[in-house]
Amino acid sequence: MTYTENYLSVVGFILVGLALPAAALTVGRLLRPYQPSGPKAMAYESGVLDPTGDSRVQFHVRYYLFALLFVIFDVEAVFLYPWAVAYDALRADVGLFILAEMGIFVFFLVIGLVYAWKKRVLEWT
Amino acid sequence: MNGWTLFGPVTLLSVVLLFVTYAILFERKVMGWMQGRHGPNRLGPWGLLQTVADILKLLIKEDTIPRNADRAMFKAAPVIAFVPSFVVLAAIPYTKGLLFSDLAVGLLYYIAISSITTIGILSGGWASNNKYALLGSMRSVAQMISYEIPLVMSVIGVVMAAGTLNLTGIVESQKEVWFILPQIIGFVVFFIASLAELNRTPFDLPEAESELVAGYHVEYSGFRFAFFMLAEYVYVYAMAALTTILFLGGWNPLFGIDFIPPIFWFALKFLLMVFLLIWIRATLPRIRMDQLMQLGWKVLLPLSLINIFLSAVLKEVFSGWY
Amino acid sequence: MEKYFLDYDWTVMAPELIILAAAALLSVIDLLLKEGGNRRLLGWISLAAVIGAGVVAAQQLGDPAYEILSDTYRVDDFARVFKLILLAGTGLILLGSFREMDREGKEARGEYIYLLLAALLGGMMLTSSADLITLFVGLELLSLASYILAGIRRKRTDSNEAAWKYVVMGGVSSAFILYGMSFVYGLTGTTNLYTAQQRLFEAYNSGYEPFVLLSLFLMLLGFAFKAASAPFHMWAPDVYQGAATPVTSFLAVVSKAAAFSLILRVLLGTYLFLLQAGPWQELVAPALLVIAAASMVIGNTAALRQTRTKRMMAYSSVAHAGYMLVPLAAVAGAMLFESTIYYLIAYLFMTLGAFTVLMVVERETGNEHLASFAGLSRRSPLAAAAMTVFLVSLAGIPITAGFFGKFYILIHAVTAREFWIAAVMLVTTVVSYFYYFGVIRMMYFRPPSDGKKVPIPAGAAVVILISLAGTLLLGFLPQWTLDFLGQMDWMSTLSPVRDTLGQ
Amino acid sequence: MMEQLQQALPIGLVFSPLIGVIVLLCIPRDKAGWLKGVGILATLPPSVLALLLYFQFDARAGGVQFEQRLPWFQIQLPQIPPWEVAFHFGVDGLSLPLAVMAALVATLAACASVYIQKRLKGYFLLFLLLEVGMLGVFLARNMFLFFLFFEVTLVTLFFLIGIWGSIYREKAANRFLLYNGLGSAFLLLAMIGLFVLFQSLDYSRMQEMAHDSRIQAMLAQEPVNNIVRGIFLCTVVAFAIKLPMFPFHTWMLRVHAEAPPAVVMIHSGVLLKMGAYGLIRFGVELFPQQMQAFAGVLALLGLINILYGAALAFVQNELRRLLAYASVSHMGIILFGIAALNVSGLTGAVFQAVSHGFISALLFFFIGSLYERTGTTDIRQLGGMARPAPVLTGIFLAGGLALLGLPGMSGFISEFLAFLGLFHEEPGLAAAGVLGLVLAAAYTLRAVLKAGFGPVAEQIKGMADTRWPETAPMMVLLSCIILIGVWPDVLGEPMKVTIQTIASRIGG
Amino acid sequence: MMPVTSYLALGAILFSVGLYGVLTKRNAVVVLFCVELMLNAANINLVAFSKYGLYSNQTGQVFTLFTITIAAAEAAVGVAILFALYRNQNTVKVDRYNSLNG
Repeated sequence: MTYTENYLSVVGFILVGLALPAAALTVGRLLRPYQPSGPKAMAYESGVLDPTGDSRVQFHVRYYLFALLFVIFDVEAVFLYPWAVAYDALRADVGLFILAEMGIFVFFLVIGLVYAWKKRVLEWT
Repeated sequence: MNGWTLFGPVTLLSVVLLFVTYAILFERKVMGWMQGRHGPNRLGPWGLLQTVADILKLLIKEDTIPRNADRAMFKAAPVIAFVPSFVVLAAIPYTKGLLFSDLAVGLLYYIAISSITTIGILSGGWASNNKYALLGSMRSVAQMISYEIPLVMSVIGVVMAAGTLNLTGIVESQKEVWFILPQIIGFVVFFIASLAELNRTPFDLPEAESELVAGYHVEYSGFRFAFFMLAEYVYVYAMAALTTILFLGGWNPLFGIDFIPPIFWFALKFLLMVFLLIWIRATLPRIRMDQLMQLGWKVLLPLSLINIFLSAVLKEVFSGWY
Repeated sequence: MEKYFLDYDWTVMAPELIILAAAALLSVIDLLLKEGGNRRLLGWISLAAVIGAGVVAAQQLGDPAYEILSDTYRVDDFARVFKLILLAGTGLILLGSFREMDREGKEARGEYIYLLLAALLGGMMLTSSADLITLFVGLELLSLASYILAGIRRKRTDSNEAAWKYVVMGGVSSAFILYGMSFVYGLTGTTNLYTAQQRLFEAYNSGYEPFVLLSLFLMLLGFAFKAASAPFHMWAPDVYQGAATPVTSFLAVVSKAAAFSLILRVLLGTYLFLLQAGPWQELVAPALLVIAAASMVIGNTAALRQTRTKRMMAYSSVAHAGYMLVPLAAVAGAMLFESTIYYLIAYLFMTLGAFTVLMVVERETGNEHLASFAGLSRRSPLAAAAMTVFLVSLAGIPITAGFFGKFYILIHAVTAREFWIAAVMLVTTVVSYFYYFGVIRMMYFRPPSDGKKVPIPAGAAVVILISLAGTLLLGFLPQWTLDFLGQMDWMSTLSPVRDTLGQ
Repeated sequence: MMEQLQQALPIGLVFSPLIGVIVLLCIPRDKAGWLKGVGILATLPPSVLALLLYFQFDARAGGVQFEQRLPWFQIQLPQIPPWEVAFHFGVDGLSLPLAVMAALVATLAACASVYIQKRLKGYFLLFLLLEVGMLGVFLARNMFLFFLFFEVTLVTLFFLIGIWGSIYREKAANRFLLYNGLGSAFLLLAMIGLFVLFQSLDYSRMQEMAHDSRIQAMLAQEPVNNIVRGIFLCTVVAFAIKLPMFPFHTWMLRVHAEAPPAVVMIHSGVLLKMGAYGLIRFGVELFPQQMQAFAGVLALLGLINILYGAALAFVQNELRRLLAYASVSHMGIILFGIAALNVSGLTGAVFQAVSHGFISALLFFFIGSLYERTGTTDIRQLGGMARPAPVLTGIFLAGGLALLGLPGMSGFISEFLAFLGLFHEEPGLAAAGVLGLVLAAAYTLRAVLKAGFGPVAEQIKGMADTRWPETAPMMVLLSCIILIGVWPDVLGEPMKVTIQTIASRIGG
Repeated sequence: MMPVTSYLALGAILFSVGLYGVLTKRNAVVVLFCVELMLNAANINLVAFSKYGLYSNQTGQVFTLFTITIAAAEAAVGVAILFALYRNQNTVKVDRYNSLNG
C-alpha cells in the first residue's frame, strides 16, 4: 500500500466513525419520546434542589501541576521515539555514545521528576 | 478511494460492535461466575440477548439535556469521545495481510489519536454544568494524562528492539521471541497503564459510582450515554489488540505450531487479554485517587525509564540473539 | 568525512560543561539538603563553578576558531569574550546577592542559584551557536530561566506580574525570531548560519529579496525585544521593577550582553552579504540607526519622569541598548567589535555596581523609591561615593568607564560618517545627566530620613569594590582593555571555519 | 636632573593639590580646624609651583615650554596610524598667565572657605579636585586631556554648588549641570570632529595642520567645508556656554547668586575664563578662516553681552546678582578682544581674563566676609557700612574701582587693549561698546556708594570690621590688580610671543 | 513552488491571529494560547519548507521538534507564573494586572 492509500483508509475510518453516531442518534430521535419538564432539565446534585452555585468551580491547583508535568514528559517522549527507532543504526555508527547521550538527557528529566517528588507535587492531597 | 476504503471500516465496525455487545455480556457472565452468581440469563438462551436489549432500551430512552448545559458541546462530546476510539483501529494489523492501513508510524498514530478521547470526556463533563460531572471529567483527564506517560515510555523498549514504529514490523520482529519476555518490565508497566487508560477497575475513579454518582456522564442518557460506553469498550478492543501486537507476538504462533492460521493465534491472544482485563476487574478493589497518582508518577514512570536503559543493556548483552 | 562526537575536541566546551554540571549538581544538592536549611554552600559552589568556567574560557582566548557538533557549535574569540562577560556578570551577581536572596525568599534560594546558572548556560550557548537550532535553544534556555527568575518572589504580586509580562512579551518576541528563522531555513535549506549566508546570497540574487529582508526584519524585531531596545522596550520597566534586584541586574547586564552577542552573530554571520548587495545601506543600516536613536531618546526621556530607581534604571538600560547598537548600525567603522564590547564591559561594571548599591539601599529602607537614597552620603558615605562614580559613569562623564565607552562608540560612528547618530548620542547623554544626577542629588543634597547607618553585606561590598575598580580602571587606564580587545581575532566571526578537523 | 624636574613642573602643578586630598582623607570628619588648615595649606603648593613656573618661563623664547608627555593609551584605527593619547602637559604664553592666576585665586578662595560650616571634609576634597581640574584645563597640551579636566571641573562644581550653596542651590546646580553638560557634549563632538580632520589632538600638531596651506585648501572643498563649519560651530557653542555668551548666560547668574562666595571666586574668577581660553585655543588657533568670517557676529554678541550685562547690573539690588551681570558685561569685553583677531585685541582678551579673575575673586571674597557678618548682600539693607567697617568698605571701593576700569588698575589696561584691538576692525561696534564702560562706572559707583556711605542701616549697626586673616588675602588680590595695572609687562611680556605668533598666523 | 504558498499563507494567518490575540485578549490563558499559536505558525513554515523549500531536507522537521519542546516549556513556565499570579490576584483578566507603574 502506498503512503496516500494508508491515509485514505484512515479517512475512511473517520467517516465511518462519524457516520455511526449520526445514524444512531437520528434513529434514536425518531424512536425516543421527548417530554421535557423542569425537574428533568435540572442538573443533578442532590435530586431535590437546584444545584447550589456555579458548578464551574475553581479547580485545585494540583490538576494544573499534573498537566504541566504531563506536557514536559510527553515532550520527552518526542525525543525518545526517534532515538529508539534509530537506535540500531546509531549504535552501529557512533557506538555506545548514543546511549550515554540519551542517559544524560533522561538524567536531567529525572532530576526534574525528583524535584517534583521532593517538593510534594506528586502527592494528591 | 476505492470500495475497500469505506467497506473495510464498515465491516470492522460491525465486528467491533459485535465484539462490544458480547464483551459486555462476557464480562457480566465472567464476573458472575467469579462472584458465585449467574449473571444475565433471562433474555435469549444463556442471556445472549441481554446486551441487545440494553442497547434497544438506550435507543428509545429520552434524551435529556440539563438547562444550564452548554448544548452544542454537550451534544458533541460523546462523538468526540467515540470517533477516535474507532479511528485508532485503522492501524491495527491482524495478520500479515489483514490490515487496513500499514502506517509507518502506526504506534505513534495509535497513541496520538487515542488521546483525543480525553478532550471528549473533558468537554462532556464541562458542558454538563454539573459538579459531579466536572469533577469526574477532571479526574479522568488527570488520570489519563498521568498514565499516558508510563504507557508511552514503556513501549520505547519495544520500539528499540524492533527498530520501527510500524506495527506489522513490530510483530515481524517477534518471530523468534515475543517481547513479553525481554520486555517484561515494559509489559507490566504497559498493562497497568492501559488499565488506567481504559478507566477500568482498579482505576475506575472517574466514574466511581459511590463517590461521584457516575462521573463525567452523570447527565447523559439515552444514546449519548451509550456512545461514551461504546468508546470505552472499543478501547478495550483496541488496547487488547495493541497489547497482543506489542508484547504477545501478534499472529506469530507459539512453539512453531503454525498449522493454526495466524488469525486464530491473534484472536486467541486477544481474547486472553480481554479475559485478563475482566478478571482483574472482578478481583481488585478500586484504589484511592492519591494512590492512583502516586503509582503512576512514582512507580510506573521511573520503572519505564529504567526499562529503556535495561533494554539497551539487554541489546548489548544479547546482541545477535534477536 | 563525517565526524562523530568523540572525534571532537570537547575541551573547547569546557566552560559550558562546567556550568551545566554545576547547575545539575546544585539542583540535586538543593533537593537533598534539609528544607529551610542553610543554603550558603550552594552559593559558594556556584561561584566556584563560574570562576572555574571563566578561567577555562580565558585560557582559551586566542586559540583558533573551532566548530564542534557538526558545525552547530562554534568557539571563536567572539564567543569566548562574550562568555567571559556573561560569566563575570553572573559571578558578581551571585557574590553580591548572597545575603539578598536569604531575605527575599528563603524557600527559593536554591532555585535562584541554579536557575541563574541555567540562564547563564543559555547565554553561553547563544554566544557560541553557529546554527539556528542551537541558537534558538540557547536563547530560550536563557529566556525561560529568566522568566522564572523574574517571578521568583512568588508571594509578591509585583514579582508575579513582572514575570507574566515578561513571559508573554518574551514569547511573542521568540515567535518573531522563530518566524524569521523559518524563512531563512526555507530559503537555504540549512540552519547553519554561515552556510545560510552563501545560500541567502544566491536566493537574494534569484528573486527572493523580499523574503530575505522579511526574515531579517522579523528577527530584528525579536532581537530588539531581547536587548530591551525601542520599539520593544515596554516590558523592561515593569519587569525590572517587579523582579528581585539581583534578578533585575541579571536581566540588565547578562541578558542584554547575550542579546547583543546574538544580534552581532546573526547579522554579521548571516546577513553581511547585504552590505555588498546594497540593501544594507538602504534598509538595514537606517533601520538599526532608527532603533538605536529611538532607544536613546525614549530611554533617556522616559527615565526623567521615574520616581522609582529600578524603573529609572530600566529606561536607562534601554538607552544604553541604543548606544550599543550604534557600532553595528554604523558598520562601516572598523572598530565594530571593539567598541561594542568595550561598552558592554563598561556597562557591566557600572550597572552591576549601581544595582548592588541599590540592593543595599533597598534592603535597608524596604523600597527602591528615589527618596530612599536621600542622605545616603551621611548614612553610608562609601556606598554613596561608589554610587556616584557608577552614576557618573552611566552618564558618560570622564574619567570613568562609561565615558570612554561612549567615546569609543562615538569615534566609531564618526569614522563611519554617521554624524547625526553621534549628535543624538550626545544630546541624549546630556538629557541623561538629569536623572542620574537626580540620584546623586538625593544622596548628597537631601537630608536622610533617619540617621541610621546602612550596613553593607560583605559580598555586596566586594562586588561594589570590584565594580568601582572596573569602572575607574576602564576609564582611567583603558589601554589594557584596548590591547586585550585588539588581540582578539574578530574577523573569524564573519566567516565559516574552513577546517574543523584541524588537519 | 634639574631639567627633568623642570619638565615635570606642569604635571606636578596640575596634580599637586592631590597631596592635600590624600592628607584630607586621613583626617576624621569632625576635626574642623584641622580640615580647614589642611585645606588651605594644600592650595599653597600649586601656587608656589605656579609662581616658579612663571619665573622659569622664558618670555623671549615664547612657544611651548616645559613640555612633557607620558604615554597613556592608543586606539587602533583603520587606515591611519593609531591614535595616541598621552599625559601631555606644557605651558605657552597663553596658558601661563591663566594658570598662575588660577593657582593664586584658588589659594585665596581656600582662605575664603573658612566661612563654610558644614561637611568640611567633603568640601575641601571637592575643592582640591576642582583645582586639579582647572589647572589641568590650562596646562594640558592635548585636547582629550583638556576635555577630561574640563569635565572634572563640571562634576566637582556641581557638588560644591549643590551642597554648600544657599537656598536655591539645587536649582542652581541643576541649571549649571544642564548647560555645561550640553557644552561638554558640543565640546566632545567638536573634539571628535577635530580628530577626524587633523588625525591628532595635540595642540601643536593641530595648529601645524590647521595652518598648512594644502590642508586648508582641502578643508575648503565642498563637502568637507560643511563639516569643518559644523565642528567650528560646536567649538564656539561649547565655549560660549562656558564664557557665558549672551543667550546662554542664565545658568551663570544662578550660580553666582546661590553658590558659596568662595566657590564663586573660583567660578567667576577662573572657570569662566576657561571659555575664553578655549575660544582662543581652539577657535582662533584652529579655525582661522571660519573665525574671521565669524568675527563680526562674535563682536556683535560681545556688544550685547556688554550692554545687556551692564544695563541689568544697574538695576540689581542684590550684590551677587549685580556682580553676576557685571561678569556678563566683562565677558563681553573678552569677546571683543577675541573678535578683533589682532595682537592688541587678543592680548586684551587674555588681560581681561586674568584681571577679571582677580577682580571678581576680590569682590566675592568681600561678599563672603560681608555675608558672614550681616547675613545679607542686599545693598538696600547695607547703607553706611563705612562707619562700622571702614577696612571692608575700603576694599569694596577698591574692588569697585578696579571693576569699572580705573587707570592704574588691571581692568583699565585690559579694556583699553581690547577696545583698541576692535577699533581697528569694527570701529562702530567698539564705539557702541564704550557705552558699556560708562554704564560700568554707573552701576559700580551706585552699589559702592549706596552700600558704603550714607546713613547707617539698621542691620549693620553692630557689624565688626575685618581682621587680618581676611584682610591679608584681599590685600594680596588687590596688590595683584594694582601690579598689573601699573606694570602691565608683568603679564604682557610672557604672552607676547605667543600672541604674536597666533596673530601672524591668522594674518591679523 | 505552488504548494508552499498555501502553507505559508496558513502560517501567516496563524501568526497574525496569534499576534492579534496577544494584543487584544483580556483573558490571560487565551493570551498564552495565542503565544503558542504564533510559535506554531513558525512550525508550520518550517515543516512546509522542509518539504517544499528551495532546498528541501529533514532539518526543518528536526527544528520543529525542538521548537515544540521549547513551546511546551514556555507554556509550562507561563502557566506556572499565571498560577502564582492568580493566587495573589484572584483573576485572569490581564487588564487587572496593573500593580507595576512608575
